[in-house]
Amino acid sequence: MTKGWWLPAELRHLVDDVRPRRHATPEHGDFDVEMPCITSDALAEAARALRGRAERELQRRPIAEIVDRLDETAIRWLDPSDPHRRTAIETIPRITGHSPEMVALAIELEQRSSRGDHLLACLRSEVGDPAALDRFRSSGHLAPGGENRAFGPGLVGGVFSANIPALPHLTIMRALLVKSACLGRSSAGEPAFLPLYLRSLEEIDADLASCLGVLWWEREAETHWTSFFDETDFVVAYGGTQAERELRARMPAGLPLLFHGHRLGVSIVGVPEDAESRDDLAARLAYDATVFDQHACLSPHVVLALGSFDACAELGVDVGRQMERWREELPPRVLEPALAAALAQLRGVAEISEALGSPTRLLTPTDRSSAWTILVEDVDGLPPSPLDRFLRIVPHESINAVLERLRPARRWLQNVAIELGANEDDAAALREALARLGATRICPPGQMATPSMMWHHDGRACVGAMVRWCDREGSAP
Amino acid sequence: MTKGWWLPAELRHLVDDVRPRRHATPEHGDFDVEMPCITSDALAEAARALRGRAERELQRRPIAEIVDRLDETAIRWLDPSDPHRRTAIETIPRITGHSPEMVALAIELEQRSSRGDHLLACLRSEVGDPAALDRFRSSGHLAPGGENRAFGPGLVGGVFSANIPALPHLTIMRALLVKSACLGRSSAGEPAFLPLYLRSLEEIDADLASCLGVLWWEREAETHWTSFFDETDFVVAYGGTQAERELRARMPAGLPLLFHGHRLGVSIVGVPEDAESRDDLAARLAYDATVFDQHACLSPHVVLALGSFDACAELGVDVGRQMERWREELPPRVLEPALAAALAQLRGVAEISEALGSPTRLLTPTDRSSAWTILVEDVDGLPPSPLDRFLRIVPHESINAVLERLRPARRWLQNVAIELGANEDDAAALREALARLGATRICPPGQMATPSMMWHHDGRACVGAMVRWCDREGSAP
Amino acid sequence: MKRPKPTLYDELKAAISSGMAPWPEERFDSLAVRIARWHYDEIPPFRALCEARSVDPDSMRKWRDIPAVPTEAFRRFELFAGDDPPREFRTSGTSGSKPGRALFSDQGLELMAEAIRVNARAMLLPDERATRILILAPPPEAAPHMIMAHGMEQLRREHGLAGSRFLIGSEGLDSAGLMRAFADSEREEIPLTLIGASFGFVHLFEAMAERDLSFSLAHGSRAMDAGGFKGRSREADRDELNAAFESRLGIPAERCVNLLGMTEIASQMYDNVMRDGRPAPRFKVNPPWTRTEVVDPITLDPLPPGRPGLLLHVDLANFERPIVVQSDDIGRRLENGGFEIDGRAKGAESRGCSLTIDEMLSQ
Amino acid sequence: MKRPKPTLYDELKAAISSGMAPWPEERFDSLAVRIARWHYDEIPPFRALCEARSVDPDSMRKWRDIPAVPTEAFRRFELFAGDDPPREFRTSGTSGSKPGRALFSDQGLELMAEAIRVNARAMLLPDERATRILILAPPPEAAPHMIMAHGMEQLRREHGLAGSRFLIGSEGLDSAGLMRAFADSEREEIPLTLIGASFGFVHLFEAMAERDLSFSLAHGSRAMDAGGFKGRSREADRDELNAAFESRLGIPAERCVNLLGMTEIASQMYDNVMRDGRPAPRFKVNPPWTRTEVVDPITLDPLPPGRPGLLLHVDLANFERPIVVQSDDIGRRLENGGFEIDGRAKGAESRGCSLTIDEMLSQ
Repeated sequence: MTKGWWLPAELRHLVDDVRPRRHATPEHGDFDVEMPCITSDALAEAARALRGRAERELQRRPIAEIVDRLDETAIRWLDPSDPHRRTAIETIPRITGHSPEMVALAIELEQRSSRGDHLLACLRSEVGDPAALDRFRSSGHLAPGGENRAFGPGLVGGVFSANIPALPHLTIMRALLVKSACLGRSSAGEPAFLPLYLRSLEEIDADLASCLGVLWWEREAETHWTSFFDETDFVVAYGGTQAERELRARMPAGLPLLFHGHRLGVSIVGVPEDAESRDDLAARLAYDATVFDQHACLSPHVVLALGSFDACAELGVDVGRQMERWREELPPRVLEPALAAALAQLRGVAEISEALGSPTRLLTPTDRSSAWTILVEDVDGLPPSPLDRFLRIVPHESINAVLERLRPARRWLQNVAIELGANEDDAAALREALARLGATRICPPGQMATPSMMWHHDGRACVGAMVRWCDREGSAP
Repeated sequence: MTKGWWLPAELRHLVDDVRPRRHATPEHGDFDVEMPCITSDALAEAARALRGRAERELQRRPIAEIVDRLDETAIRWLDPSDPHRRTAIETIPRITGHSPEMVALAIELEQRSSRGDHLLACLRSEVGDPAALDRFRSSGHLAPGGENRAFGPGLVGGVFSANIPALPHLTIMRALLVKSACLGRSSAGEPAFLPLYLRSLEEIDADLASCLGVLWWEREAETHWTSFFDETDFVVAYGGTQAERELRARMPAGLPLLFHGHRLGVSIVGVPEDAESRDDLAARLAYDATVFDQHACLSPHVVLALGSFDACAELGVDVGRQMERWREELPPRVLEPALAAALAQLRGVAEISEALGSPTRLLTPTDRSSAWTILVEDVDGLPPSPLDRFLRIVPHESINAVLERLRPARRWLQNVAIELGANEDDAAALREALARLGATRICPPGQMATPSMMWHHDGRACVGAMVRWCDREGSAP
Repeated sequence: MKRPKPTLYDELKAAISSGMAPWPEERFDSLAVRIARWHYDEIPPFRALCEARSVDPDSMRKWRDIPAVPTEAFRRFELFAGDDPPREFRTSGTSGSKPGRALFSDQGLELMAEAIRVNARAMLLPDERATRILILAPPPEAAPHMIMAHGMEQLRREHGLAGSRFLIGSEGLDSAGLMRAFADSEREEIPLTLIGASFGFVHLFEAMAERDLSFSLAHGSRAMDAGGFKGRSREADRDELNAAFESRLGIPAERCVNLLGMTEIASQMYDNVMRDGRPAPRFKVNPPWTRTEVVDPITLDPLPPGRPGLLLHVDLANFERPIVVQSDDIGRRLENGGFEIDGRAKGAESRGCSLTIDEMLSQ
Repeated sequence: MKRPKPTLYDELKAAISSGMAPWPEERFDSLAVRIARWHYDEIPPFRALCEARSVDPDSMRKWRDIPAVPTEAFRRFELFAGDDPPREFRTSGTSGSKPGRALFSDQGLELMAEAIRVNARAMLLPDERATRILILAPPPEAAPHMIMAHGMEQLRREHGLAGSRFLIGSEGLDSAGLMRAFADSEREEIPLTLIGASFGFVHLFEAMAERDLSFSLAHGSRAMDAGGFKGRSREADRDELNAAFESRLGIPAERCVNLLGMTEIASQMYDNVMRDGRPAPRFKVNPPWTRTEVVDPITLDPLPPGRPGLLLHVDLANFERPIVVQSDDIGRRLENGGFEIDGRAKGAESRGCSLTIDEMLSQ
């Protein structure tokens, strides 16, 4: 049975027992994942053991060596014949409903940005001199003679959501980049990837892997959360507003938390007049809304287009055609009934609007399948997409109108893809305005799903935020 | 009457009324400070107005210009004839009991590290390229073509404690360094300095000052706290454990907080054998325990000495002599009865111990005044000092014994002054061990009170932590 | 002129009044099609939907030919074929979004009242025993747009003994009054009918558990809870709620009925247990002027028993509003012909870190 | 041999038993000096302190010649001149630090009992009215090291009507029992004496305010609260507490006495109000075998009335332990000869961001 947990060999006895947890996807039916049964005391013991391992094992290792091992792991995951990769691609679709092709692409994209040079660039960006994690290093910022030393928090607690397939290893990597142990609580919704990743890391470097673990306990298991928070030094968590509320209510005051909540991506484009440019743009817009089935915090919910309704409708037709192409190359998730029902509501209303002559154009596959939906619509506000390849295209008269629409959503704004065409001055002004508004990443259409390790996730220095500094100042008299 | 609050002229009408608040020091008797009466709605309005000012006023200013203005302000405060400085030196002693000489020294030390070059060095250390606060700047860390843009949080809420005289402007400066407004709640214990600082800034640059304010409300005024937290984007607070608990209980989930809690400084020294070296060391140990009357988070509580009890006692006599010298140059705070009572308890017990023949040596001024106390003692654990120039000297056989004593206090460890004498290898190993343990600053004795702006206060990048990033990634296809 | 041929309304009303016996399929289809044709003329968004689906009035022969209107359309369009001035009920709606609106003329209200009357007598009051009706909801004066309060008030007025009343005021639930009423029922042997929102009962039993309170209500007491547990309170198991009715109030499971009602339709579907006098099997029962189908959400094709799908309701008592309504509730058809509603779908958990509508609106 | 000349103990006990009339200064000094000389021989840390201050037994002539022992010394040293095996009481202490210890022989306990008896009769029970004594504290069995519980038990045993009892059990305060007792007092006209920690009463009145409860206790009821509000609960004004006694229980301010007691001394100082039968002025009264001085914390010189200073207590009933004890409480001498205790000093707030002892120990 696929394992939904992993601990280093010497700690596995802490898991008393295992039990299957059943996942049902419309496509594949039932599928069981082995979940751990662990007492809250054993959880605390595991946490302490991992922190202890990190103190002994990670502190003495040069950071460059840790980066090398993570690089080797990424290289393995990029090899289509790698057995763990193959298992992930077989397994995750049976849990999440994503297609194997999509899972394979997710692994590909995520591991490409997990290579050693990216990790080092991230450290240089957020920590400065990576070697300050190894020893006191002379600092260019302090007065002459000054030295810096950087430390991670000790044990990073990860709380994962059933997010993008094959992403949660990012938190593990970030913890290792500051020489910290990491104990994660996997999401019941996708517990399979991390154990596979940790197994591959174990094969490459068992000592490194011995500082890591991933477990699971019920959301209501209060004593488990207490053990978890009592023993962790820094928490990195993913989830929605409700999950954040619950987490904060449980956490002791002062335990630092980096919470990656839900976010909004949008595309802002000028509608090209010539068909070829329009088709090229449409391909990239469609790709952005296809990758990860639109589940990433970077994925676009809506295309805010500069152009008339008719121009947008033309663009919509092109995007629809491209969606159909991606549907074949990267088959979509088959929706659970509740999500399909929500989609049917939106489609039904759009159908009525369109028939009433409102500026609305609903585009769906010819077989009316739920595979994708394009809704060209002169709508009020900024309704988020129900996801799973549902993309609105909304016409605008001016960049100001675009910004006014985005303003109320500023606190959720994450990734903005921009392609205005020729006018680079407009684009520069728009980038500045979006950055002020709250966007954390700006890229061209087609690249929304491929942020680098150096991108400031949610606008934060996620690795830098975990660092504690010790500075040596002053000189002997 | 000395003012305990300040708002830009156009917002002063928001304060309905003022009333005197009485301070009593044993030295000077009663002294009234004018405190503001403001409704919670008006407080919220002030906060919004300050944020709005910052959006209009600070965003358009080059960061270099903001730094220049802060530099000019520091230069004024360093001028002994500056009227605001003179008012501060007259006033603050009547509120806090610190001597005028000590307040003057505090201003001198704090403003020296508030000069423009220090501020820029801090930005370079924690933000990288300061100009990223002005516009998108090409990044050396992102893939080629990548650009970074940095923003502050908008409105920083400052919650000050009655801490070191003349320090709270640090939070104001940090907010301005990320082009953010700052609204502070002053401490009832020392509300005088910030209004004076803001007046001097107003004289230099009224537009800059118009983004700043300092007010006060009762600790129990729940609706005021609600308004304050609802309107601020980032909170920087100072205080003790109880204050932190109260603050966190009041803050909405997700509002970021940088809390500077109570911390422990220590000195670790080898006792020099020759009298001259010993006296030189003693002078610096005494100075560290004298500056700010030992109230800084960096101040030493205890000298952990490598040497016999007798050697420590000799050192103690020397330190006592130096304390007496500093007592004249920088007269001590006159203690309130409750603090004097606590001191009398500690002295009384030490007197009994010493008379019983325990390894204890109590050194006080010959007039038994509370001006300073040296207690050479082979004590268990690491009892913190009651402050106000009370310094323990504790003998140790080895560096390991020193580290073992510090271990239980690791989470409070802040500043460590080290002077072991000749053995630089030992010193390097000790620095590394202390850094791992949790120390955030290491310096030679005599320099504990003079951290730079580049020092990571509490081990954190206090300016960097306030920054939100927007990254431009990817290139047009 | 908007008024239909009087015969259609009268015929429908008479049919509903005739009781709970199954109707011949032809009668149902004939009435449905005649109402839909009228709607085609009077409700432009419905006509637009028909046109989009290439359905014209003449091609409608059976109710299955009538396009289903999504509940979401009640938020976006005015869907009303009746007389002015209408009475308006509203869905509670998510904060930030427009509420759905259901408009009623006096005639429409009368028809709904008849449907409520016939249905309640069969499903909630089959023993025709008079009870004191206590309603854990605000009274209609306080919640004029809440269709549930309107229906409950009818039950109270028509079937309640003296002392029947609403227990939610401007200060929230009158707990003290409720506890006194429980004690009175226990002592005076007056049976109670408790009516309220499901999550309201969950809160009530939590509060009673904290104070370790329980009562043994008079024999003949019963409970009807409406709505689910989703969103407003922690998800609670139906069994758990029924167990609490039994342990805290002495009402056995076969006297606890759950009701499916929606602002967008005029009729409700009760659990069978009170009618059948036994606690299991438990399923929802359609009164004869309604149908509920479990369909594929996208194709709207009926699904075999056991397969989860979208609930599509046909309600002829919805007379002045679209009678075929496509909900976003998920349920299953049972082998015995009844249906049941699923708990909230698990889907939401796996939506990734992209913002969802609920997330954004709940801010 | 540790036992003093029997005459000293007997003489002291007889003097205490003689009542509350002021003693000639000579008698006080003579007894004090004789006890201190005995302590010089039997309590090494006390002798060490004398030596450090260059005081020898012969040079002690008045109590002012006797060095004051800081309360902190009760944590660090064994300070006991009596017989073994001693009974041990402890200060509550800050977590992490050693508690202070006060040791008593049987003889010492007897002396303390006599002091309590004489003092309480004069200051708490001047009307000699029998009351039901309700004690908001754990009973001595549950808190064998708590000197307060020991003294309260004596009051209960010697002065309480049937039904007098301790109300804090392993589950915390028996609120229900307490409310019943209040109701009984109101109904049956049995006066109560309420005894407890000051912050305990604050909590009690907060809880009663939440439930809007109040009683009118039988005439003759009274309250004694001990300790302050510092640390354990929010600082509350004495006036506020007295107002609550009046409004929640009908006990007027002149029947509410605060008690200053410390583990390190055997006697207590009561407020004058019950004795004097009027609510103001309010001050602490020393029984004649004790003195309390307000002194400069560093020089220990007496301060003029009104100036805040350290409280230094002389307690001859402390017989087997140091009789001159230097506290860290701050108070003021009043013009009328009594003294009062300040609230917690404001000093702590201005201690900068350096770690303080309390901060570190409270973690």
